[in-house]
Amino acid sequence: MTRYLLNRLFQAIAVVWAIAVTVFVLLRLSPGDPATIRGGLDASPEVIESYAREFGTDRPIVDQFARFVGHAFTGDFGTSVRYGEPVTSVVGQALPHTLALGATALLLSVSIALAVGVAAARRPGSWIDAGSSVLAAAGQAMPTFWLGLVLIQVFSVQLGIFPSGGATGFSSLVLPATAVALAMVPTQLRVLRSSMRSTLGEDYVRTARSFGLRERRISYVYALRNASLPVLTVIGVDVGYLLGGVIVAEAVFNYPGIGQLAISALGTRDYPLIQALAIGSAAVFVLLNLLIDLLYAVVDPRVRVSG
Amino acid sequence: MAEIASSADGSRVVAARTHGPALGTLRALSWFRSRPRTFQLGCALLAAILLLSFGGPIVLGSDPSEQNLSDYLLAPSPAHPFGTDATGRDLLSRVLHGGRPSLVISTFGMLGSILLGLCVGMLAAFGGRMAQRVTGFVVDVQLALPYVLVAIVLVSVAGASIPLLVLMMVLAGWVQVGRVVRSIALRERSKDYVKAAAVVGASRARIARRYVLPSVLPVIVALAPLQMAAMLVIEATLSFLGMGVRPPQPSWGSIMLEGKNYIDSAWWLTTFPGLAIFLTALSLLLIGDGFERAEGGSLDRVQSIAADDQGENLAPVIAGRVEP
Amino acid sequence: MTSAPVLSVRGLRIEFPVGGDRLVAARDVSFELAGGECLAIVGESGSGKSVTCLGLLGLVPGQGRVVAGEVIFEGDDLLKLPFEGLRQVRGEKIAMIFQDPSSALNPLFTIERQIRDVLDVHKDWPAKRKRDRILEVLGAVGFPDPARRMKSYPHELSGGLRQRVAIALALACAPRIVIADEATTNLDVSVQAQIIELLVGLKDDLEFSVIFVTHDLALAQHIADRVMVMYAGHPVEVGPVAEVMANPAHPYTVGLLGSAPTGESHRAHRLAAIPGSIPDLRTIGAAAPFAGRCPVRVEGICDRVKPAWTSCGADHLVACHRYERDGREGTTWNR
Amino acid sequence: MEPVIGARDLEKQFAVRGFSGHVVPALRGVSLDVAPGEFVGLVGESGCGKSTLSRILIGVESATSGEVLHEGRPVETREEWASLRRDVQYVFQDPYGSLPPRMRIGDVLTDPLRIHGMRDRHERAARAIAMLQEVGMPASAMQRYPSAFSGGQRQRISIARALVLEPRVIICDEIVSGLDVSVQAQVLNLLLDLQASRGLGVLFISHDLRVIRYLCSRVCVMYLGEIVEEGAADELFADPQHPYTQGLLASSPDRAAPGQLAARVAGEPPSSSAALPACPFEPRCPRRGDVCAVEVPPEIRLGGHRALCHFPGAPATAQDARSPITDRA
Repeated sequence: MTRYLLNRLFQAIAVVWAIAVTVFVLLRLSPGDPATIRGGLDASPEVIESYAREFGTDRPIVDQFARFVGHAFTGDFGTSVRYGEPVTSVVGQALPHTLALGATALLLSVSIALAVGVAAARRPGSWIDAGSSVLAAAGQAMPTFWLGLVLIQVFSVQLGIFPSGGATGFSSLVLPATAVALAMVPTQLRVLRSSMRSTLGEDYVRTARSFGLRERRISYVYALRNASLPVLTVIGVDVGYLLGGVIVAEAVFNYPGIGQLAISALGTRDYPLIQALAIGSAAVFVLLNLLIDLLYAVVDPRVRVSG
Repeated sequence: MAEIASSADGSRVVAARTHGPALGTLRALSWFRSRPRTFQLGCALLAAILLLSFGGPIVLGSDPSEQNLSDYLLAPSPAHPFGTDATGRDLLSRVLHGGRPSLVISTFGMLGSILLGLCVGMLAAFGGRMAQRVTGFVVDVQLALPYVLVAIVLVSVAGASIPLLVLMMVLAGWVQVGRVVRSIALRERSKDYVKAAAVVGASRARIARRYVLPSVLPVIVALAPLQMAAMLVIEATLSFLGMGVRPPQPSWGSIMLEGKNYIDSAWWLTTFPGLAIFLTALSLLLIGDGFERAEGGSLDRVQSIAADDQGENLAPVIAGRVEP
Repeated sequence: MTSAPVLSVRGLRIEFPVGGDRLVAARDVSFELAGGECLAIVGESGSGKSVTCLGLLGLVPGQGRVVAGEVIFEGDDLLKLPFEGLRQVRGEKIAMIFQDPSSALNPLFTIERQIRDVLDVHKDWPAKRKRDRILEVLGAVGFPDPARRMKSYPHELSGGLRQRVAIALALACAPRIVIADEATTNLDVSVQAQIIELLVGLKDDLEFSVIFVTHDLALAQHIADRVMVMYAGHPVEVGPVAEVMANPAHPYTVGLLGSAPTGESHRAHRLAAIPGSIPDLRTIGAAAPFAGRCPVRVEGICDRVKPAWTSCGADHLVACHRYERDGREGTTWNR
Repeated sequence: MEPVIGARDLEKQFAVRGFSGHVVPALRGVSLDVAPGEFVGLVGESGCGKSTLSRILIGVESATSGEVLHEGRPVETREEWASLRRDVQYVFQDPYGSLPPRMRIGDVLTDPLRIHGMRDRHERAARAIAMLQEVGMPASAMQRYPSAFSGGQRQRISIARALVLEPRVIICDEIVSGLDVSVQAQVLNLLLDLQASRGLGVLFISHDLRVIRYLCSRVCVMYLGEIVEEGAADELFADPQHPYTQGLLASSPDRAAPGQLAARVAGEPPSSSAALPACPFEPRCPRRGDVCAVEVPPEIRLGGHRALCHFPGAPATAQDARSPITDRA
């Protein structure tokens, strides 16, 4: 297990590294550079050159990358072109909002998937089973942003219960988190329902039943623990979709998080900011997946044994 | 195969494929009628949407970009069944036109992602150790990047265009296909029939193509509509974020982007294109589910296949298991 | 072995819906089980032997249902008991041991916890007493060093030890009947011999009755007092095991004995295989179940009429038209 | 007759994952020959290495050391393996996993011929159909998929696939253990018929002594990667020398008198990573002496029959053979 985790850690670092290189190179290949944009249309060559010197874009690309990596290790991702502040502090201001949104959405989606998925798997063919299929299909067919717009229309414009945007405490979190969560529910729900169904057909469930254990206990203790393993995998894989969903929701609800930053950074060729965001999201993915590996070991004793 | 066997001395072999094309159509028809009601509904819905998107504008004859400022933000009425937008354009005709880029991009995106995913998945399952490592790594890298962020980077590099959007669809979708394919192929590979083929002298490529691929294809068939539904949603999302097809060409997502500004006064601007996306994606999901049910599974199964993959990663450390 | 029956099953019928059809997995199964007795149910795959056992406790999987019959245990018909009542019988009065010890135990829980869960359901004992009971049953089945190793997980044990744990689980509440469903099939012969020895010993010490399901007639004679042979969902012959082995009356039993290798070379004795394979259970209908493969079937009768039980010796019954007509001579087709 | 396939001192070690660098021996110096027309039985319990051995013989796995012989010559190059596989084929245990689920039987049977260069497709089909009929299947099976057949029928088809290249020896790995007794007898008799009609040799791997006894003229008994006893079937079954063979025979339901199945072999094979004593059977042996743990047992010969044991010969009385062991468990 230790060896496995070390292996995974190496892999994780390699993934983040590869993403850093890719994004860095891609950005340098793109037309238009930050110095020109910062300088504006009628800036003199000298001004642009001085900006270029300031941003470091006048150096050879390998050199730029080396400097970037060197600084990144000390936690310095450069200065945002647009905001003129260190990227870390720009991101630092937006990050808590995004984390709150992402975590709430994840929690919400897992709760819904668990509640509905287990109930559906226990009673195949029942109304709750049919209802869970409708929920899954609707969640997959409905784009997050439209769901967000509908939520705004109903709960904000018509009913006025929740604010339509901004970050003003918990009430402003409800609608965007719901939109993101409902987009993630279908996969989790389907995977849980399917693994729960096959687990309920396992021999040891039959054994438990033959010894008179209560159905509720069999479902929620014996089977659910086994059935939750594939769902963990799905959550790990879907981190990217979660982040994607968060970015979209932020745009719909004018929520001041990472997503808003990313979209505005696009317009201004804010290299340092885009780089930091790409690397940051990769790091989140990698960390969450390591965490899930550890969770696996907690849930399944067969994984726990050291190799 | 039929004619080979019957022309050899096996006179008792039934020639199974002697029917003509007419009989084939009849068979397809009876197959269709034996599908679940939901599948038939999905097909009908999709056919209607395709017809309206590609044929509707011709019949209607109206120009989606024709502005008429006096018709500013009209609510749905017999003259404008879907209402009008802020520049007085007829929303119905815009929604009908807006289907084209969405459908084209998601179709090609689906095809591309399936093709790429199929290749990578088979390579991951049947390639050498190196190929497996590399593909695993590439998959991880792709998964670590949210597709929206990838789109942001790519649009900033190359500017939005239909080929680029298709490329982004492929990037957003191939991993899912690849993981499913790899998962099935690995499971099949561990079965004895693969060893049996090796024992009669079949090469690894031959085993992958002739023996294992037929087991992968049915799942691909069920996955394709699912994949296309996802593409449709992603395309709309990107358009909505302003990274989609350029105006004046409308697309469902970009119509909704404009509509967002009038959300508290003109509900129809976001509702109708939203419904269009929803119904199209839904029809695709119903079709995928119908295919999968023909194989005795369900969409649950298709989506769960790759989730068992974690078992592959952890297999070597599971207690007492010995690596040959 | 002469006491009143602890269990008496009459006319059990179990059906599974398949498409629009109904597949009859067990038809008209009747038997009695005396106290301390071991009854073997022998048959090949699809004979309905396992599903019959599951049916006794209302455990028929999936869409399957017990549609007729009664299962009398301690004065109650288990099939008519409310679910809670049936649940109380499961594990406490009638316990099961399943075929595959590696999948029959929950992989995520320790041995101790799995036995404790069974005790928790049925016994209102203090924790100390439960712990003692766990150690006691593990000791009884020859589980080494139970105090320490009861904390292990199933995957840490060998196949034989897992099956010992499964037996300990069955014994936890001191049941009156233990149903062993192919309990030794997946074990190596040397371990199988150990488990059989263990079961026989425990049965005699603790005085429970056993229903031993197997496909191996030769194995059945080592543990059982009586045997019921099943084919395609139907019981076809029932009697004392030695008597059935020595004087099989049903052509299927004859064929089963004839096709099992007996420890002789083919040069000395060629096996008489039964032609064909098990029929589709949906197609049997009113016919004698073995008619399709039977070398001595009575044309015109076997494929139309279900045979009734005929006595063919002391406590020995057979359901066969040929036997009814020609006696034992008529059914010994390959000797 | 000269053996078609043989093994000389095959060793196979599996590396255990982890820091320890443990290796676990699966085969420890196994030698074996199979001649055309000869039925050799390889019997042993799960984990004894019999399947590993068979897979090495056909080249699906490779040995750590030792050689596989084809007509007396070591097999090394790709071409030599290919030529071995024309002479030796393999039938797998699981009748459900060993046929490709989405290929017609006709394709399954003709594909090997195509791989081995038979160009004419009519010829291929004719050969496949002839093979099907030889194993007792109708030619109409060519058009159908494996799911249309029962376990016994699939095993016949697997045998037909193995025979379609006209090998002289086939290796049968537990091919009847998943089948019902009545069907098992059909398959066993089919093998005997093929021996008679084509002079086919078979290496028959099984855990069931009764089946081995029925089918084979020569028997190898395997325990933890070693052949501990080998000899002509009649001799070996009449007068087993190794206590493991004796234990297996006593545990086999038919041999003992009814009601007295003797669990003569205690415990179970050790888990793979444990260090083994000089004689690997020592911990479970009812006759073990002090020497067994420290000294590798000698090979004793009795006519055409050999065994690896310090204390060969007839078992001690049933009493002292049984009592100490059953309690150990």
